[in-house]
Amino acid sequence: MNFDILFLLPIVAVGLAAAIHATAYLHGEALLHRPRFWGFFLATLVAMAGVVLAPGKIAFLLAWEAMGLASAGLVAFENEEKAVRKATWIYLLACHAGACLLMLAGVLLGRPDAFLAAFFCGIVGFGLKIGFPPFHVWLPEAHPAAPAPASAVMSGAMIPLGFYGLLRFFWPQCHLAPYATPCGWTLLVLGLVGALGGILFALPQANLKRLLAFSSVENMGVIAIGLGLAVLGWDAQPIGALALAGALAHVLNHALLKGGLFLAAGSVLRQTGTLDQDLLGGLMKRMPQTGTLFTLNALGLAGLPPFNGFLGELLIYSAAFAAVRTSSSALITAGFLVLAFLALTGGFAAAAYCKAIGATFLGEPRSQAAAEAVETPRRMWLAQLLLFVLSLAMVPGTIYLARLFGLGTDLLIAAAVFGGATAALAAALIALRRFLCPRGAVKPACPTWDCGYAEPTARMAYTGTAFTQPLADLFNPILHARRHLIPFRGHPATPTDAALVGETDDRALAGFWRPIFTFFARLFQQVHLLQNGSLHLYILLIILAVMALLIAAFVS
Amino acid sequence: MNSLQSILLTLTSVLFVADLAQSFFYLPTADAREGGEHMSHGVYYACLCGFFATMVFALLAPSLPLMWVAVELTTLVSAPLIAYHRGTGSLEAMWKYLLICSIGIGLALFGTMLVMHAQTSGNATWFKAGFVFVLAGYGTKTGLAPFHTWLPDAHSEAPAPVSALLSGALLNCSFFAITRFRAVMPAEVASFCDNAMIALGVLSVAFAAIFMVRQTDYKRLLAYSSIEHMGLIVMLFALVMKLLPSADGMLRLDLADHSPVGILTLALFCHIVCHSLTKTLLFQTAGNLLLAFETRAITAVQGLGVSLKGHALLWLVGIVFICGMPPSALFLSELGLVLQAPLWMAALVLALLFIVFAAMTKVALSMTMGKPRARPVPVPRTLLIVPSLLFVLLVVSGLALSLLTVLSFAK
Amino acid sequence: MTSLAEILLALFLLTNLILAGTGRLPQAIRLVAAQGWLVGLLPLVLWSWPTAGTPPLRVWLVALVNALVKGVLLPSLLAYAVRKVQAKRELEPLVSFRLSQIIVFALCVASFVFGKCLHIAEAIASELAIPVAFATMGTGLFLICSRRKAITQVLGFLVFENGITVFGSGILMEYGLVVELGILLDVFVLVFVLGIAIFQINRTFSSLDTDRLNQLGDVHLLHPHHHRHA
Amino acid sequence: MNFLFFILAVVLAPLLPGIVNQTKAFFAGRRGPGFFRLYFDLWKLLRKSCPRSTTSTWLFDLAPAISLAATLVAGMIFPWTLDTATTLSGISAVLFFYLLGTGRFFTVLGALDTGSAFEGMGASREVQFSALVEPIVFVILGFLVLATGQTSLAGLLAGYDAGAWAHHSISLVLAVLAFFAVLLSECCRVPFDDPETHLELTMIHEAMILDNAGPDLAFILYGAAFKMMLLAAFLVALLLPALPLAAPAKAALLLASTLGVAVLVGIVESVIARMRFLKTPQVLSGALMVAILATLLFVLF
Repeated sequence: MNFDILFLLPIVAVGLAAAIHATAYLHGEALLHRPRFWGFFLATLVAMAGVVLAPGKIAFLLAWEAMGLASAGLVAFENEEKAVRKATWIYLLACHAGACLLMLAGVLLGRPDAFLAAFFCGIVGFGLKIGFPPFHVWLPEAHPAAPAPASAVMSGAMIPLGFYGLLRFFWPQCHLAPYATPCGWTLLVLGLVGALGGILFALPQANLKRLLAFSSVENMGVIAIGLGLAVLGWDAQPIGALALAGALAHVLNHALLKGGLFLAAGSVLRQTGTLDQDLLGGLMKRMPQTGTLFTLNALGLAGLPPFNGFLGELLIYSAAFAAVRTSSSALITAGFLVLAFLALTGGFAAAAYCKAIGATFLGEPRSQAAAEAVETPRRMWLAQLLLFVLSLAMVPGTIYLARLFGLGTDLLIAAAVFGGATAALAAALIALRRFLCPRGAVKPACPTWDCGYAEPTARMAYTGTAFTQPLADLFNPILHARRHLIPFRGHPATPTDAALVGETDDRALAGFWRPIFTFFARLFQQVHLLQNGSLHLYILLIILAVMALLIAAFVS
Repeated sequence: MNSLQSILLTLTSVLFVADLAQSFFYLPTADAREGGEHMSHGVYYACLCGFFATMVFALLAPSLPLMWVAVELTTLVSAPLIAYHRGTGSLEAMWKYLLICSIGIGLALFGTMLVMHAQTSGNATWFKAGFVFVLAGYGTKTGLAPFHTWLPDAHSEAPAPVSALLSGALLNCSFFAITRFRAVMPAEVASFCDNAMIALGVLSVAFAAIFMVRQTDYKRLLAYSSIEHMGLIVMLFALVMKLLPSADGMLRLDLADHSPVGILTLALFCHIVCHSLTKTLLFQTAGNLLLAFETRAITAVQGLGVSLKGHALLWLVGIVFICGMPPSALFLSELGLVLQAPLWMAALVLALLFIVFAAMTKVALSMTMGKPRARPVPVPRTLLIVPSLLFVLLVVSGLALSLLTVLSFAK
Repeated sequence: MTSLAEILLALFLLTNLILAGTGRLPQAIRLVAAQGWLVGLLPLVLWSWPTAGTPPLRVWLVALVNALVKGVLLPSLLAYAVRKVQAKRELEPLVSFRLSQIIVFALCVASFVFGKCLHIAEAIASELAIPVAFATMGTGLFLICSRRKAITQVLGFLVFENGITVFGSGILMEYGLVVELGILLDVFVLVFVLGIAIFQINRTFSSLDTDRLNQLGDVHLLHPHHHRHA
Repeated sequence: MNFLFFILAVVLAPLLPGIVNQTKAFFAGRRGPGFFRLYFDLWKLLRKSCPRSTTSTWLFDLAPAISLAATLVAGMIFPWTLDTATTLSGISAVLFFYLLGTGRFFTVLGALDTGSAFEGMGASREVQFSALVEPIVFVILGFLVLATGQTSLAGLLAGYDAGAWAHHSISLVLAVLAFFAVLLSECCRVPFDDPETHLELTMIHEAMILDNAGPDLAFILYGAAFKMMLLAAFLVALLLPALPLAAPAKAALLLASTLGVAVLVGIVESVIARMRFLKTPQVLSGALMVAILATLLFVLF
């Protein structure tokens, strides 16, 4: 099977939209910095295209490494900030570690009976790009750090290239008999954990782009679920075809929609100077086009009908149903796991996007910057519109894809038709409402009622953090949110401002990778004693080494 | 004259010219900045030329003992160069350089005797013992761990052009000495010799990686990077020798040869040339940074991208290149090594190279990015001429080689 | 003549032992000078006179130059240095003199055992030559490792070098005149440069203790707040 | 045919809250507002104007209509006749529940659009409950797939023959129990939410619509009633075996039974009190366990 075109599409589409967006996004940048952005941006796109078009293993690895490097240049664009430099480093490490493992996988692939080893190397190597937990560490760091058009390209088009790699190098064998079980389960479990974990961590994030980054982890998880199911169920069609089609449709949906969302986040940042959702709010009024497009894209990505995101998930759900219907206990288990996890993920995703929309665009502005924001230049939201329109085209696109896989399309067509019916009915009801309450009657006249408070202010409103707090509390054993109260000081009659501040760090970074890195750094420092400056020690080392070599010579 | 010899001769000559030119720009500024005593320029240039001459002598030496004489002479001629500035550090570095290298070279002499004796008697044990001493001896000058101890000191204390020449040319010359001995080894000890070289190579990369983590001195960092690359080169060479079918042990460069040996040979040559050029670029840039900031502390240099744009570019790209990232040709050679090496070795080398990458990129990022902490003393633009030329050469050749590789392996 | 060779080699061992036990620099230099003469004489002594006849001019020349360089030139250079920098003795070696002697003695014994094990029968001038060479090289390295004064380290290096030369003579190594002279030239230049370095070290540190020469290293990294940089 | 019964369901839907309230009134010994109260309320509301706050945007205006539309379409695809032949076979149960999800999504956004603290709070709780409810629903769907061997919505609900029904009655009861919890939570009934409460802090669904009035409120109230109808119908269909009846008879039975479900809801509301907010996740996770248990029992026995 050849997946090239499928993965080239997002590169072109998101690349184009991001480029349009960037022309305005960079407007405030110093003139000298812009060529740097464009250089890295184009290099990234070229390298990504190179990954897909690479004619051989070596060319693939070359393009892969180049892609990481070029995009690291994008991440480092605003390197005056420490967080950006840290993110760049983490990203570089992730890219390079991935590339190293891919080289190893390349070595192993050439051997006759090392396919599984190669697969595991590959899954970690590509997983470092895709963002399987716990290899996703770079995503929540690098996405907020990079300029929005870069994040859009990276999240929308680059991350899924990991799946492209997996499909290109491992698909021909991994869905066959002896390998299907381990490979499929690996993908499936990674996908389940990634999907649920990603969205769980997305939920309490205050930084909009960090939220989107974690939700990318979720989306990649969903794709992995689809792939895993496809591998497991390839021999029990139509499970395999359904799941694979679903996964691939989700690749495209995610690319277009997440690209649009990141661009919108960029617009917000450019117009307000912050991404902290607790300082935003009320932007739907001030940036109506951006806000509307963000809402629509989020709807699509939450997988809700009538948008295309639903169709991809529908295919995966159908695969899971089909798996449950089989007689194989492994497939039944897989099916149930997928159903439960995907449903939970869907619910959380809806919650997370509600939060993102609500906290960023709805209500009253919570800061001066948000209050003074105005709509972006036209081309910035036109870029998002472009992606949204393309994503609508994915509705027939998904049906076409399903047909390519030889699947019945009733399911999808019905979903599309009734999705359309929803839209039509909604339009009818809106018309009815307009008829019942003419425009004059709905003129906004008063502040929000708020149960009788005379002067409701934005500070009373629910912030994004407050909105997600119940769910975040429920899952705090996993999230390990840091909360601290800034108590008021002074006399109770004239208190200073008090606040409850909460942050949810990435557990994989804080709880897993950092200790490992620190451990090795400490260990290495013990070895540094060998280079203590003493000539005597140095010469002793030489003598000992020569003796060891001599012994080896005489023993061998 | 075999391929390796001719390439090394060309490389050494190019580097000599580059460093000679850089010296013209570097020394006057350095004298003004460092203050204190320094060697007279006449002696410096005489030593530099002598250094070049002895290296050429070592590469062209007709017999093994004469080569020994030449390699020892390179030590003697280059030692005064290290102590160009008569500071405490440079004196110490020179002292260690002289003593450790001389002891190493003494071992090499002993090894040479053993090998020559073995050649007359044909005794395999003598060959083995001889090769051990030769490997230890010339390995000391090549900078193979654990014989490398002089290297970080000497490279960090010497003036930049000298460090560049030491790292780019001298290490290769002594590596060449090892290859000559390896070529005369009989078949029955060949596998031991190759294994020993692989062991030392891996150990070197490991040592370098370990010492690069949390390194605080950017010139020492580069020195350890040289150790790492010499380790890789020795490994590559050993792998080539393991696979080489012909008994004469001659390396032949053949671009159309896609057999494992052909690929590895290509990787070896590619690695030697690219490492030398990149390292020269980096050492020269490091020298300029030293002049601008008057310290080798990594923490003191920050925000080069704002304060010294040209140097930031050179430094960043140089480090990215030396880490073996595309489009550097080192990526291709390391890829070749990994693809052709035994699995355990490939995995180990990749892990170690990852550590190196992590350490070096951290330094590169913290130095080039952010806001400048200290305002650098401006350095003359002429100091950028040679590194910039090298930069262009590296980028162009890297891109061309990458393209060539992609095209020739696109099947 | 073989017995004479063995006497010479035994003398070599003796100088090694005394060197290990002495702390006075002038005496140590004299001992090294003695070794230089012995090294110079050795090829002549080991020459198989009855079978090969009178040695060619090359052998005489090498012996002469060897003896002159190692027995006269270098020791006087070092002695000059000692006088100039007013260093009299090696105080506080890392390994005490008594222990040093024992170690060197142990090295000798080990070399003999090792040489015996090697079974090098062919092309050997004297049974003793190889063990003595090993012992001398070991002594040289040991001296470098265990002494603090820069000059003692140079002496140690010379002893090490002598050991190698003894080995060469022992296995009747024939390099040719150019190489022999080249090696000698190297040694000479090396000691010359080291001598200059000693002067500079003495002037810079007001001492010849190499303890002052261990400032460059990576151990300070263990204390991240403490940076020493140029 | 199916559409006909859909229309009937549309007409009958406002009856359900009336039945619930009358049942509660009966248990409390009150006279109650009457079965048709909601019809009158809706009629009244449709004639009123829609005031709107200066904070809100188009989302607030459109959310009730979109929400209702999604719920209605979900009703449209529901197999009222419980017959695979007369309904669209390609309709997935996923579409059904995701349409309800779309409706909820817009309700929540509409609530957040007002910028009111109470509505934000209500929205926050709503998404929490619904997120936790989703896996229960889908595990039950999986169970249905296992039990019926079908994957379309109609197939799932039209389903199992009487023999299997008897044999797996225990797991079936468990599944129905779990789904009843879903129904209560989704329709904002006690013990998850109390629509009768007058304290905003304890409201969930009610808190979200504090600012809505006029036709908007009518849409919302009607939507809630219709959603209850749908879920009640689903519950009944879940319970019923494949009956040897004509399609109209089955549909009539189904609709009649939904009224019975409303009575049941009323009884539940009369006998237990609203639960503490922090306790509700436990109940929902309990329901999830029950659903999984049902499946396990089905698979193992």
